[in-house]
Formats: sequence, C-alpha cells, structure tokens
Amino acid sequence: MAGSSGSGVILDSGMVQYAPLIILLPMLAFPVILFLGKVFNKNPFWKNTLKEGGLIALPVMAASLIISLLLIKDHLGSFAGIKDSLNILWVNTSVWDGGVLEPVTLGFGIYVDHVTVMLLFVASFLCLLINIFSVGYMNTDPINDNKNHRFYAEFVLFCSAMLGMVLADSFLWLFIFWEIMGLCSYLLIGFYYEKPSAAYAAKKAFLTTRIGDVFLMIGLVMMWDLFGSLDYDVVFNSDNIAEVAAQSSGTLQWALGMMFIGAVGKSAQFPLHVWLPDAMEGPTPVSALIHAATMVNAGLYLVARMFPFFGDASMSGELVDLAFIIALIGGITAVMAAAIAFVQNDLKKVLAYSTMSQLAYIFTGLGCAMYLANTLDWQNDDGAHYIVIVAFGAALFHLFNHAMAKGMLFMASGSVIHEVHHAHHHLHHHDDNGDDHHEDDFDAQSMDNMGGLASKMPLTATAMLVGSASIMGLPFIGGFWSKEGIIANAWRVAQDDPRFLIPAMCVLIGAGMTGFYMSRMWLKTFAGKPSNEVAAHVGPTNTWIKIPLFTLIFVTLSAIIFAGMGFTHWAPDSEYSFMSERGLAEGIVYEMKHAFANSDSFFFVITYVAIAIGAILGPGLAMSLYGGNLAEGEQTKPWMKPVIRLNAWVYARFNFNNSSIAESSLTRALEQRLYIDYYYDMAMLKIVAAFSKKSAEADTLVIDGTIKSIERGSQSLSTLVRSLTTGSARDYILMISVGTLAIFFFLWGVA
Amino acid sequence: MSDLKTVEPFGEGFISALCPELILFAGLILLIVIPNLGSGKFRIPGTQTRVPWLLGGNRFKLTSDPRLPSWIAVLTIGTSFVMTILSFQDGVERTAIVSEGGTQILMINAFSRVFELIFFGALTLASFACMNRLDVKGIGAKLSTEELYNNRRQGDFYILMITCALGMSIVALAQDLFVLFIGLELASFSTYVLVAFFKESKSGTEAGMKYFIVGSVASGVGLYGLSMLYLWAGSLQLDVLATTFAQSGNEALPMIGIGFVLVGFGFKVSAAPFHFAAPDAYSGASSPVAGVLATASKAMGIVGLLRILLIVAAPESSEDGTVWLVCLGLLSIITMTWGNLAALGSTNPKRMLAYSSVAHAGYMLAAITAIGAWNWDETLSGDPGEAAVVVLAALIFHLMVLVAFKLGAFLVLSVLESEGGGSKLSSLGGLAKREPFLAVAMFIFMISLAGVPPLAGFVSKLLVIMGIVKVALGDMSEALSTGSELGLSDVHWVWWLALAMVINSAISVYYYLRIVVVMFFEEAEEGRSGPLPNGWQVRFAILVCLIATLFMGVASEKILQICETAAQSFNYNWA
Amino acid sequence: MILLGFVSNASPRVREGLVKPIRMACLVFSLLLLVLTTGMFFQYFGNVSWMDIQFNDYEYMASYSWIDSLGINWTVGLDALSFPMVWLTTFLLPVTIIATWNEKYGATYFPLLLMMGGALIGVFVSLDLFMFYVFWELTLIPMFFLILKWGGTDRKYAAQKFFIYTFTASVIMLLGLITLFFLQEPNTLASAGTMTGRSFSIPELIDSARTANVGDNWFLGKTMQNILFVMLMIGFLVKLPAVPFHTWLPDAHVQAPTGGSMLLAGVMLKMGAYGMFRLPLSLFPHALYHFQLALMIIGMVSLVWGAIVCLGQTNLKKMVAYSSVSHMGVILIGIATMQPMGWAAALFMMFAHGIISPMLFAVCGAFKHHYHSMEIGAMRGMAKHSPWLATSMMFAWMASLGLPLLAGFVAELMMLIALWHMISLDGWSIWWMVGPALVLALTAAYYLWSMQRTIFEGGEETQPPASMAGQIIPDISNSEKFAMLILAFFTILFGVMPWIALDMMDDWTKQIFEGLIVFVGKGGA
Amino acid sequence: MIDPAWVSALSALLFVIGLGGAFTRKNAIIVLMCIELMLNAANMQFAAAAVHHGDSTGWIYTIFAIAIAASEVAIGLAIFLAMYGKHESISLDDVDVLRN
Repeated sequence: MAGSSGSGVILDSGMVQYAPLIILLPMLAFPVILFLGKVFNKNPFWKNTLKEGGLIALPVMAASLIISLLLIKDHLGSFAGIKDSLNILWVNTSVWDGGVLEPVTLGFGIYVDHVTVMLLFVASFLCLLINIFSVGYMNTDPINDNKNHRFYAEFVLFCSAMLGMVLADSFLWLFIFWEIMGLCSYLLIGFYYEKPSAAYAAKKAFLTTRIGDVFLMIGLVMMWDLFGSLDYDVVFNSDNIAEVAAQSSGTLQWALGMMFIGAVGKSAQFPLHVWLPDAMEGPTPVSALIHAATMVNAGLYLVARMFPFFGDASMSGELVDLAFIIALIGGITAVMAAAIAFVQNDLKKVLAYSTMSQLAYIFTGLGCAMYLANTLDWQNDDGAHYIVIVAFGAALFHLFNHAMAKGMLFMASGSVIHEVHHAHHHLHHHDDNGDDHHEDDFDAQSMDNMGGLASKMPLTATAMLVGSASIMGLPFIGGFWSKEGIIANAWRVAQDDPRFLIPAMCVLIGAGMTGFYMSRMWLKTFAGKPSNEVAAHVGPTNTWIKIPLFTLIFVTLSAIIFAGMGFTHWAPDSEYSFMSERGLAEGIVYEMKHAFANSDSFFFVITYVAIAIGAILGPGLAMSLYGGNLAEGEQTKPWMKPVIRLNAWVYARFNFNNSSIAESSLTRALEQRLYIDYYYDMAMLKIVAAFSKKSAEADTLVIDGTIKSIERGSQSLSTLVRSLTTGSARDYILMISVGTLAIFFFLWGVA
Repeated sequence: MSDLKTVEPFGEGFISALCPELILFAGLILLIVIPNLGSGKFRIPGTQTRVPWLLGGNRFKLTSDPRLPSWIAVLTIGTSFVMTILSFQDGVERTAIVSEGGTQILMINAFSRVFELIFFGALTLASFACMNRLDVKGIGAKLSTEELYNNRRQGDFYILMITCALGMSIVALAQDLFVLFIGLELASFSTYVLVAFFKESKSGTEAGMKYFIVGSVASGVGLYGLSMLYLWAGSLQLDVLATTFAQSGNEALPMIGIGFVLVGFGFKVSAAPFHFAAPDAYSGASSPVAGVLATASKAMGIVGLLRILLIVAAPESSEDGTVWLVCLGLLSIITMTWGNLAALGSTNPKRMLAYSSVAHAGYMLAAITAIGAWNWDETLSGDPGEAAVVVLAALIFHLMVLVAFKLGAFLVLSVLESEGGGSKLSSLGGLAKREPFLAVAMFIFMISLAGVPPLAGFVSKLLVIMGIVKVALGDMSEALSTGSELGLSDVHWVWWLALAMVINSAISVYYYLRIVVVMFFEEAEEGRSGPLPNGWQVRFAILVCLIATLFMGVASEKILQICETAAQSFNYNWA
Repeated sequence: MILLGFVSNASPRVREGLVKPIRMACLVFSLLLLVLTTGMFFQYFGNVSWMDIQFNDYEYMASYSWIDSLGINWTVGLDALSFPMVWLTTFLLPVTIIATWNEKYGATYFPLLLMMGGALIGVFVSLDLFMFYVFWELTLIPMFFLILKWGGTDRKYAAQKFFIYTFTASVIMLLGLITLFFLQEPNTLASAGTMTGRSFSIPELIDSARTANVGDNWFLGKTMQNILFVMLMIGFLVKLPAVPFHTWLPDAHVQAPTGGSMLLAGVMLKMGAYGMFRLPLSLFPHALYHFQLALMIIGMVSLVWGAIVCLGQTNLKKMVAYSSVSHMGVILIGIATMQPMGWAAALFMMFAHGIISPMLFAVCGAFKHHYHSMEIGAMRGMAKHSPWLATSMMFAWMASLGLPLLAGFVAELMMLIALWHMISLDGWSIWWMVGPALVLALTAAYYLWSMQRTIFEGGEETQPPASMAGQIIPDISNSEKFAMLILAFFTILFGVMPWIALDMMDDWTKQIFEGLIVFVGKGGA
Repeated sequence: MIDPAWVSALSALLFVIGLGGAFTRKNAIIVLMCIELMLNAANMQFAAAAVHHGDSTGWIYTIFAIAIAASEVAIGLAIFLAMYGKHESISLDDVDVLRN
C-alpha cells in the first residue's frame, strides 16, 4: 500500500526544508486562482481589488522569492551544496539484470548547488517582477477582462514548474517539471485561443518542443540504464562515472547527445527553433517570462547540468564531439537568428530572434566550456582549473544577464505595445464601447507604426536602451562581461581544435549582427519621428509596469558588480565563494583589467575586435539606416539625448539606400525565416498528415476490409450453400443417394 | 455389471417396468374414445331399440370441448414423463423385456430412461403449447377459431403426438435393431403426418410430402442395410451383432450394411447431406412440430446412431481405431459448417433454426466421433471408458438442454405464427415492445443456442468440447508430467473437431444475434404492432423452457450426474 | 463481499417509468461497492496487507463447489493484480452513472451498467477457469445491449461486430483452456472433478505449473506451452485489442453510448491484459520467452499504427478509440520486456488508462451531446462558450498524451526504461526504441491537432455546426462536471502519488517474476 | 431350391433400381413405387437371409416390413392427395414453394 517513506531528510541548511514550499506554494495557488476565478468571474471585488487573481499570485510569488533568497543566502558562500535533502520514493520497482533482481527507485528530492541557486534567483526574481508587470499589463486591457484568472493560474503553475525544475534532484524530475512548463507555455501561447494564429502557434510550440522532449526522454532512459538511477547524487558521482566510462563512454555520449536535443527544442535552437517567434502570439508578460527569461533557459540549465560528465577525469577526451556539436548548434543559431532579426518589423519578433541568438551564445559558451573541461586536466592543474571554471562561469553569467535584460526588454516592449494599442484605440474607437479589437488591421506590435517614442515613454525607452546595450554587449553594461568571455573562450578552444573555428567565427560575427538589429529595433521604435498619428499620441505607462522596469534597469547595470564579486567563478558550483577573496573593488578592477587589458595578446585582440564589431560597426550601420531626430519640440531624458543625437548625426551623414539589399532574395528568404518553417509545415502536411490519412484508409480498407470480406464471403457462401437446397424433393433424394454411395465406396474401400 | 432383471411380456413386473409406455398406450386409447363419446345410440339390428352406447351422435359438452384431446395428450405424456422421472428415484432398475426364447427385446436402464425423458419432455411441452396454437389464422383456409376447435382433427393431432412418443420410447428401449427400426418408423410416420397436418396450406402439404418422400428413401436405405446385417449375422440382436462384429467386422457386408443404416439415422438427425428435407419440413410444419423434429426426433436418431456405432461397431472391438471414424468425423465437420453457413444468410427464422439444428447435429456427430477415437494409440493406454463416459454424458446433456432452448425458440415463433408471421425475420420486429417476456425468452434461447455462458447451451457445448478434447489428449498429461516433449502432432485429430466446433459456434453467433437485433431494435411490421394472440399455455411452456435453460446452465450438477449415470449404463463395459 | 459479482447481477432490472428511483438505487449501490473496495484497500475488512501477498496467494479467498463432476468451483479471491482492477471497476461505476445521469431509458440503462460492472468484477475476482470464462462472456451481453439501444446510427453493425469478433476469439481461448484442463495430470489437484479428474482451479494450476517449471523441465513441455499460449493469447489480444485484431474497437466505441464507452475503454479492454497476466504469464514462462519477439512486434505495431491512424482520423471518438489501441500497445510492450519493471508498467498502464480513458470518452460524449457531431473541426472555439468542457477535454487529452504528474506518464516512463534496459541487456537492436519515440511525438501531434480545431480558434464568430445555427450552446451539465472533476482528481492523484497503486503492483510483479523465472534459474529458454 | 445368394443379388438389383428410380422420376407416385421397390429389396434380403441362416425371425422381419411398407403407402398417398389438392400437381419438380 502506501509505500512512501518521507524519511531521509538531511538538513544541511535551515532553509532547505522549506525549499519544497517554493514549488508548492505556486502550485497550490494554481487551482485556487482557477476556481475562484471561475466562481467569482465578473465580481467587482474580484476584478478590481484582486485583479482577477493577480493579487493572489503576487504574494505567492513574493513568498517563493523570499524563501528562495533565504535559501540562496545559505549557499552564497563557498560550496555548500545540498544533495537530496528530501527523498520521496515515487516509483519503486525492480529490474532483471540477467541473474538478479535489482531494486529500482525513482524518487523526488531537492538538490541545491550554485547552478541551482543562480537559476533559482533568476527564476523567482523574474517571476515576481513579471507578475507585477502583468497586473499592469493584463488587467488594463479590456480584451483580457474576465479571462485573467486563467492567465494568473497558468502563470503560477508555470512558475511552480520552473522552480521545481531548478530544484529537482534528478534528471527525471527535471524532465517532469520541464514538461509541465511546456504545458503552461502551450496554454499561455494559446491564451487568445480565438485567434487561429495563436492556436497554431501554441500547437507548434508544444509539438516542436515535444520532439526534443522525446529525445530527452530517450536520453534519460539511456542514462538510467547506464547508472541505474537518474539522481544527480548517483550520476554525478565520480566513481559511477568512471565505472560507466570504463564500459561504454560512447553510450553516455549518445545519451547526453539525446538530452541535448531536448535542450535544443526547449531553448529554441536550430533546427527546433521554429516555435519561438510564433510563440509571441501569447500575451507579452508570457513572452517576457517564458519565452525570454526563464523557460527557454531550461535547455541551458540541462546542458549546464551535464558539466560533471564532461569534467570527470575518467571521461577525459571522450565527449569532445558532443561539446563541439553543442557549440556548433549555438554558433549556427546565433548567426541565423540574428540574420532573421534584421528584417523583422514586429517588435516582439525581433526580441524573439534576439533571444534565440543570445541563447545560442550561451550554448556556444557551454560547448566551449565543456570542451575545455573535457580535454584539460583541470582538476589537478590550477591554471586549467581557472580556465574551465571561468569559461563555464561566463556562459552562466550570460544566462543571468540575458535573462534579466531580455525580461526587461520584453516588458518594455510590452509597455510600448500596450500604450500604442491604447493610443490607437483612443484615436479610432472613442465612440464605441471598446470591445471590438480585431476589426481593423492596425498592428500595435509593428515597429513601422512607432518611432520617436523616446520622449513619450522615457522610462520604457531607458529600459529598452539599457537592455539593448546589455544584449549588444556594449562595454561596461550587463552582457558585455559575459559575452566577451564567451567569445574569448570560443577562440581559445578554436586554437586547440580547429573545428571550433566555425562557432568561434559565428559568435564573433553574431556580435556585430546583434549590434545591428538591437540598435535598429531601438531606433525604429524610439528615435526618429512618429511614423503615424497613433505613435504621436502614445502616453506614458502605468505604475505596475514601471516597477519591474525600474528594478531591472538597475540589475542590468549592476552586472559589473556581479562580475566583480566573482560571479563567473562562483556560479559553476566551484569551491569559490560568491564574494571573491579579492573584495569587490579589487574584483571589479581585476575584471576590467582582464577584459580590456588582457595580458595574452591574442585575447586582447579578440576583445577589441568583438567590441569594434558589436559596439561600433553594428550599431553604426543601424544608425545610418534608421531613426533620426525626434519630432520637433519633443524632449527626452538627458541620458538618452546623446544616443539620439549620435543617431541623428549618423543618420544624416551616412544614410544610404539599402533597397537593393532589402529586395534581394536573401532578404526575402530571411523574411520567410529562411523557409525553414515552410518546409517543416510542408513535411507535416505532405508527409505526416498524408501518410496518416492513407494509413487510416488502409486501416479501414485492408485490416477492417479483411474482416468485412470474410463476412461478405461467408454470406455469399451461405447463398451458395442454400441454393443447393433447390426445393425439389428429387434433388434431395439425389443428395441422399450421393451420400449413400459415398459412404458405400468409402466403407467398401476400408473393408 | 449390475444385476439384470428379466421380465417376459405380460409376465410379472411387466407393468411396473414399462409403466410410462403403458400409460402412453392407455392414453392413446382414451384419446380415441373420449372425444367420440356422445349421445350416440346403437340400434340393435332388426329392432328399433336403440341402446345408448355413448359413441358418436351429439357429443357431450365436455367431450366436445376442443381442448379435451390436448388435455388428454398432455396429461398422458406428462404422466409418462413424471413416471420416468420417478423411476430415477432410487436408481433405474436395469430391466430387460425378453422373448420366450430369452432374447432381449427391450432394455430399461438409465440410458433409455433419460432419452425417454427427453422425448416425453419435448412432446409434453409441444402438446401443451399446441393447445391454443391450432387456431391458426391465415394459413390457407379461412377457418375461424371455433371451426378449428370443433375440427375432429384436434384428436388426430394428439393421437399422432402420442404415437410419436410411443415410437420414440421404443427406439430408446429397443435391444433389437429391427424393433428399433419399427419404433423409428412409428415415430417417423407420425411426424410425417404432423408435418403435413395443415393440409389447407401449400407449404404444409409440400413440407409433408418432402419430408415423407425423402424420409422414406432414407429409411428404405436403412432397412436394406438392416437386411444386409441380418444376412451377415443371422440376427439383429445388438449383443449378437456386437459379438459377430468383433470377429468379422471388417468384411464388406457388415461395413456396407452399417453404412446404409447410418444413412437412415443420418436423415433423422439431419446430418449433411441427408438434411435437405429438414429445413423445408421445419418451415412448412407448425412451429411446435418443428420443435419436436429438432429435439425429440433428433435425439431419437442419435440413439440409433449410438446403438449402431458404439454397441455394434464398437471401437473396442476393432484393433486400431474404428473404421467409421474418419467417415463420421468428415460428416460432422461438413454438417456443422453447412448448417451454420446456410443459417447465416437465411431470412426465415424457422429455416434458420432448422439449419442451426443441422449444425447442432454436426456437433453431436463430432462427439460420437470422439467416443470412437478413444483408443487411438496403444502407447497411451488410458482408461477409455472414462473418456467415453464424459463425451456421452456431454452428448446426452446436450440433447437434454436442447429441448429447453431449441423447442423454446420454436414455441416463441409459434406464438407469432398464430398471427400469420414467424416465417420472415421481419415479423419478429418490435417483439420487445409488443411482449417483452417473449423477447427476453427468445433472447435467452438465442444466446443459449450460440453457447454464451452461463446458459445451458454454453454448458452443454462446453461439455461436448471438453469430452472431445479429453479424448484427443488421451493421457498425454501423464506423459507430459514425466517430462516428455509432446506437440500438436501427438494430439489426436479429433482435437481439430473441437476447433471446428468452436469456430462454428462463433459463426453461429452472427445469425442468432440478428434475431435479437430484430426483436429489440427494429420496428414492428405494418399491422403487427398490436398485442399478440392470447394463450397462457404456450407462454407457460415457454416459461418452463426458459427456467430450464437458466437452471441447467447455472446448476447443472444434478442433471450432469444423471447424464453420467445414463452414459455409464449405455455400455456396462465402461462403468 | 466476495459475492460482489452475484450481488450486482441481482440488481434491479427493467422497470418502466421508475427511472429516478432506479437511477438513485444504482448510484447508491455502486457507491456502496466503491466504499467496500476502498475499505478493503485501507484494510478495514480483515487484516490484509496488499504488499505482502505472496505469489499465487489470494486475499478474501472463498471457494464453494459448483459443478463437482467437472471440477468447477466458485472460487474468488483478490491479489495485487486483481484488486486494483476491481477497485477501478467499482470506482468507474458511480462515475459513469453520474457522468451519464440524464441518459434516456434510465430504467434499463443504469441496471445494465451495474450488470456490466458485476460481470467485470466477476472476471477479476474469479480464480476458477470456468468462472472466469463465464464472466468473461457475460460482459458481452450488457455491452451488446448498451451499444444496441443507446448507440449511434450504425449501432447494429457495431454491436454485432463487437460481439462476434470478441466471441470468436474467446471461444478459441476456451478451447485452449479446455486443452490445458485435460493436460493436467489426472486426480492430482485437490479440487479435481469427480467425472473428469481435473480441476479448473487457477491457484492450483499455477502451483502445479510452478512446481513443474524446474530446470529443463517445463510445465506441459515446451511445445504444448507454446500451443496453449497462442490459443489463450488470441482471446486476450483481440480483447485488448492489438493490431491487427483491433478493428472492432473503433466501431464499437464510435457507436457506443458514453457510459458504454467509458466502461468499455476503462475496464473491459483491461480484461485482455489482466487475462495475460493471470494465465499465460503465470503458467507458461517458456512460451513467454519463446514469443517475446512476437509480442514485442505486435505491441510495437499496435503502438505505432494506432498512433498513425489516430492522426488520420477526423472523428473525435474514433481518434480516441485508436489512441486506446495505441496505449494498449504500451501494455504489450511492457509485458514483452520481460522485466518486472515492464510488467509493473503494464499493470500501471492498465490502471492509469482505466482512469484516463473514461474521461476521454466522457468528453467525447459531452461533445457529441452538445454539437450533435463528432467531426473534429465541426465546432471551434469551444473554450469560449463551454469552458468546462474545453478544460476537461484539454485535461483528458494532456493526461492521455502522457503529461508528467498525470497518471499515464508513470507507466510510459517505466515502460521506456524497462524497454531500453531489455534492449541493452539482451542485446536487441536499438531501433526498437524508434517506435515508442515516434509515438510520443505522434500522440502529441494528434491530440494537439484535435484541440487546435475544437477548443481553440473560432474567433469572434464561434462556429457551431450548421445544424445548430442560432441555438445557444450550453456548457456541460453539473453531473458531467462532477464526474470529470472526480476523474481529473484521480488522474492527478495517481500521477503525483503513483505509489498508492504502484507499490502493490511492483510487489506483485516481483513476486511473479521470481516465482517463474528466477525460480527456474535462468533468464531465457 | 434357389441359392439365397441369387436372391440377395436380385434384391441388390431391385434396391439399385429403386434408389435410381427415386431420384430420376418426377412423378410422386412413381417415386413412391420406387421406395416400395427398395423396401421389397430389403424384404427379399430378409427372406433370403432367413433361409440362409435357417432362422425364423427373418420371416417375421419380412412380415413387419411389409406392414410398414403398406402403412407407408397409405400415408404417402394421403399426403400426395392433400398436396394435389393445393398444388394441382404431383410432380416433385413442380412443388418447390419451400426452398433455400
């Protein structure tokens, strides 16, 4: 019967026993909000005071964040990872191992190390901020009225799953929460279910990630077979890895490779990237949270979790190919997504491709770090150790930076869209009751309908600016620190293994492309003159939206502080403590020196090349094509003035006609997303759907047809048999005689 | 071998021994006399003095009651039935009626008594059901109920019923093949006339003619076979024949003789290809009569087959298997498949039941084949009697329960027939709404015929299959338990008969279910939506059949024991 | 308690015009049964530990002689194999009654459901081959009528096909059972019949099989094991149903009423799998090894073919029916892995599918009820006017496609692990993994595709089918809501806490595995 | 005295003629006569066998068989009459209302 045993709680930290609450609170909030919403729908108190559940979700998320922070506090110091603080036996069975029956248990527990803590912070922090944002965004749009409880319910369920995935103590539970995230993503993308495009996008997102998940599941199964368990405890154990390595390192590589495909699907990398742009059909908070800041990081998290395999001495040199593939996929996606982002006019789509591209950077970084860990004797050699840790750390740091920046960017873009929409509504529909939003073709997300908003929405523009700068890797801001690390490490590896030249080149070129499309986005939206009447009437945004934007601007700008504190050294679950031994100021100086005055001349050059491409060439080109001065009389905040002016200057001086490029077949291909979606759809329609249709017919005609023809055959046989009963007594007598004769001859023969 | 009591005709103990048959005889006389009682007076020749002698003239009120003959018949056959049951009270005393020379003519034992139970049971129910069944409307003549009731043929009908019972019981009792043949002919002649009883209709006469003429040819062949046997053995006593067969059974003469006799009985059990007249006869005859043909008459044929095949041409008397084994096996497969296939497409429920009865004949032949196959392999010498008893008990049980649901089904049809339907599938439409009791009963009968548990039909079919399988496997179990490796090739081929049987049962479900579907889920035909004709008697008979079907399915233990006793008493070498 | 089967068969039959009291009586009665079995689970009745039942040991065992001369006894008992199924049956009965609370002709409908339940329980509790077969066939009759009377337009064909198809298979199984019966050594078993010298008792048969399967000796010899195995499996595979014997299922499901479908998919299909575990697996280990590949192939084909055909369906209920075929493939594969884990997966799949599929069909039924059509795409934007139905549908669909933390996932995961383990242990080709992998994706594809065209879309003008133009479309009734909620609750419960049922299944599979394979002392034949 | 074997042979001949006639002739009366032939064949055989075995029961069988044959004719003719009344034909081929 109930065979659960709640025993085995190891309390290494006071907080960890509350860790399950981080997951449970939002999970319990899910049905509560859903049912309350169902019951009290349209109730004024529910609608206005509780914001249709938004204010139920908020304290829950805050509680999760607080517990997370307390948990993080316990683990900020040098490594104090807690493995398996809790053990619930979930499945309890046994397998036949060719001679003995071996017991098998699949259990659930909490596992905390630095990677966990880092992502836990990202997730719970952004969940809370975006929750705040949602209240400002969702509840002020009449289209969402009386539906928001659904949004908040799915939102908290998602948060629960995300946090669960981070905290889980085994690949199995990682996968379980991973799938639930997938469900939430599906539901939230399809939030506006009436729109066929949303329905299509939701399905596409789920299906595409599902394909990756299938591989992930197979990878898990393979790994289970190797280790007899999926618990991090067991699979990360060096002895176990050595044992597996001795038997079948190739299989392990395959297993990890399969799992990586899962990560590719979730993090929207080539070739399973097609779902992410479409996923922008969901409400903007969803895009911000799921499709930029948290869920898409799950794939990265999964790959990061594979680090112990790469880093184990017994696997040394065995997993190089996989590391290369990870880096390569990253490199390809980085360039491809950036290229497609060039031609997007939809604000959110640009960000989506940017997300794809940046995640690809992280993959490349991880791949390189994995390569280094796998080839260098880093556990014994201090120098190598430093290199590996920093390479890994850089990737994780970029994850952190990107999550913050992209979350902010999406929220900011959401706020832009929101206000543009309102302005449009105000202008065109002031005479009717405002329910009909779909009547005209006005696209509030298109950058063609914006321009010059810097003066109208200063905070949003600032957030956008900071975020873009972080993503572009402008020196000193946010992502710069991590991106430089990734590029440098890619080249470091490329020196060692020429194959890595491809991803290394990719990330370098990608940096420039990032600079171009991010600048283009900002400039088209905020600089220049309003492109139409609507954009001219956009007003500032509301407080709920401002809070998270404000917060995140600071977090992004303070990346240098994190870097200085030694984030990159701490994050990869090393023995480094969070506050590096050098102290903050010294750390910052060290980082500065490391970045701008690298003693190694090769990396020195690479750094400046990257800066030149990413911070000067890319933005420069964008400035020459887009933006310009604000409209007459419009003022903006002082910190944005230089940017606008610079833009105006470049725009005036270097503007050139790019129509030949804009009309080239390459551009068209990019606009069509390189036809990848098209071919996928065709494959689905022409091959899978057609084949299944044919199969369904075959099932009816052949398999069931056999049965039916047996039936028909026996019916006609019946007619035949009955036709022998002619009705004439003479024939009956004849038959008797025949029978008699037959018996006669038979017995005659016998006798 | 238990004690055998011998009784000479009209000697001591004769009356008690042959009690049921004598009751029948008495009933026969009564049936002839009583309806004729009236105010008739006899004029003494030469004078004008009329002495009332009560025969003829104006009938009394009581004796002119059209239901009187049926009551007499029902009471007579019913009493015989009860007497037969009573004889089981303390085990049937094994009694032989012998001639002065000491040759056994009739043998009373559990076997014959059980068969008499079958005959009497079927005939009682049929007579009872006919009580309000003869007022047929619409078949040919436009006779009103009153006219029909006053028809003298009421008496004739039940007289034929009783003679039929008498003939059948003689078949069951006979120890001499010729006596058996005479009984058979007595019963056959009665059934010929019963089939043709509705001479007002085309189909009635036609059915009678066909049944008669084909039956006569078959019995002609059979009689010729008997004469050949007689020529060969010098006697038609079963025991004499058996002894002689054991010595020189492999000669052509007895073989062909047995083969010809087989034809005669084959017609009675309606085995293919001797069954052709049966569907015509069933559909032309009134339903209760068809029911009798399908149950009692078939059982009678089976008795004959058992006697000739298992006593005379006994497998134990031949060296390596029985010569007729393959022949009968083939016959059984052809019969069951033919019957089922033909029934599959039949749209006349009576013909369908007739074909299903052909199929059932096939199952029974398979069972007999199995008995013949028991000592097929000398290396595996089991206890042959044990297997034979199982099969035979199964066969008897099958015949017994067949009375319940086959006759029951025909009786349900007979109710419809009273309003002129019953010969088309569609006339069953809406029965569930018109009279749910009949529909439910028919449903039970149908799925019992199909062999769906836990009804009698399932148990009986299961038993037959079990018997066949047991024979087929011999005592493989012993060999297997010692670790020898045996495969399907070590199983006797009669096992495939069992397979054919189960597959055939599966086919048969199709047409049985069709009737159910029509009854429950199709609308009544035009002009058939009203209530069905009255008549509690036929419904009572159906109820009895229904109860028996259910009872013998769920609580078959007691009856099974009776069948086992009967099977053991069939051949005392087996017991 | 043990005469559950009897009791529910004796439940009130047709009473015209007494719909309400009969419905209530049926509900109360089925609830009583549920309370009874749940009580048994929590050990209220007697000291039963479901975890410690030894192989071939049964709880609440009772035996009465029935037909002595044949060795037939009324023997019933429960073990960890049958108990979950019995519980499932008693659980589904009230749920089905509630879900189809307003079905027409209630006076016959609800008793028929109960009768069905009685027969099903009978199958699961019987420990006598004869009894087992009797109940096995008895389940056909109420289902036949349920389809015939309450079914769709083509119900006559479907009902007959269903009946004949499964009947044909089971008579072949019956012949196998009888052959097995007469292959026993005569007069060795305690309950042997006086006339036949053999016994129908399942425990005694299993005991003797276990004693005989030692070393190189096999119970009845290898060849006979194989023959009997095939004969029994024909019956079970058709019931399951496995491709290519599955075509009765879509017809039956599409035509059957909701309640019938719920019970059919929920419990009746599991009879096949249950039978496999109860008989061939327990009796014929050699044959099991011998036909491992065949089982695997059939399982794979069912799995993949079912899923592919699903994708090609435009009829919602047909799609769900084919998805059942696909899921039953999982059970077969689980069995064919020859791993205790795979068997436990199969058992849990039986259980989980037994909760999920009734919900699937309840949704289908409600859909049909609302829109008078089962065509996918006939109705879009369901979420707008029928949020309850849409939510239930989404939940059921997600559960069926194996979303983690819902009941179906555990079984699928365990099956995959066991399968891969077998592949690597016995050196099978890894291509065997392609099937399940493909199906995981395909399943998602067909479910999502159908949701996209039903729940989603619709836009401003939600499109009711032409036949319903102008009508106001109501959401599902309260009783349907309630039933869905219960089913959803248990789907989550067994998804989050699978051990409630899984532990005893694990225990049982370990027992049977030890009893059969380890005991023989080898891993293969 | 004639050897009984010859009688048997004759009876076999009669039987074959009877059987052959039964399924070749259409007229019901003639078929009935053929059946009588078959019965007579059996009677002759019984008689021959009785002589052969010197067993008197054979004669009894013969007498009984003749009685049976007689009643058979009676029944047959009666049925044919009734049939003629309804079908207006005694040709076996014409009477086929019941078939299949």
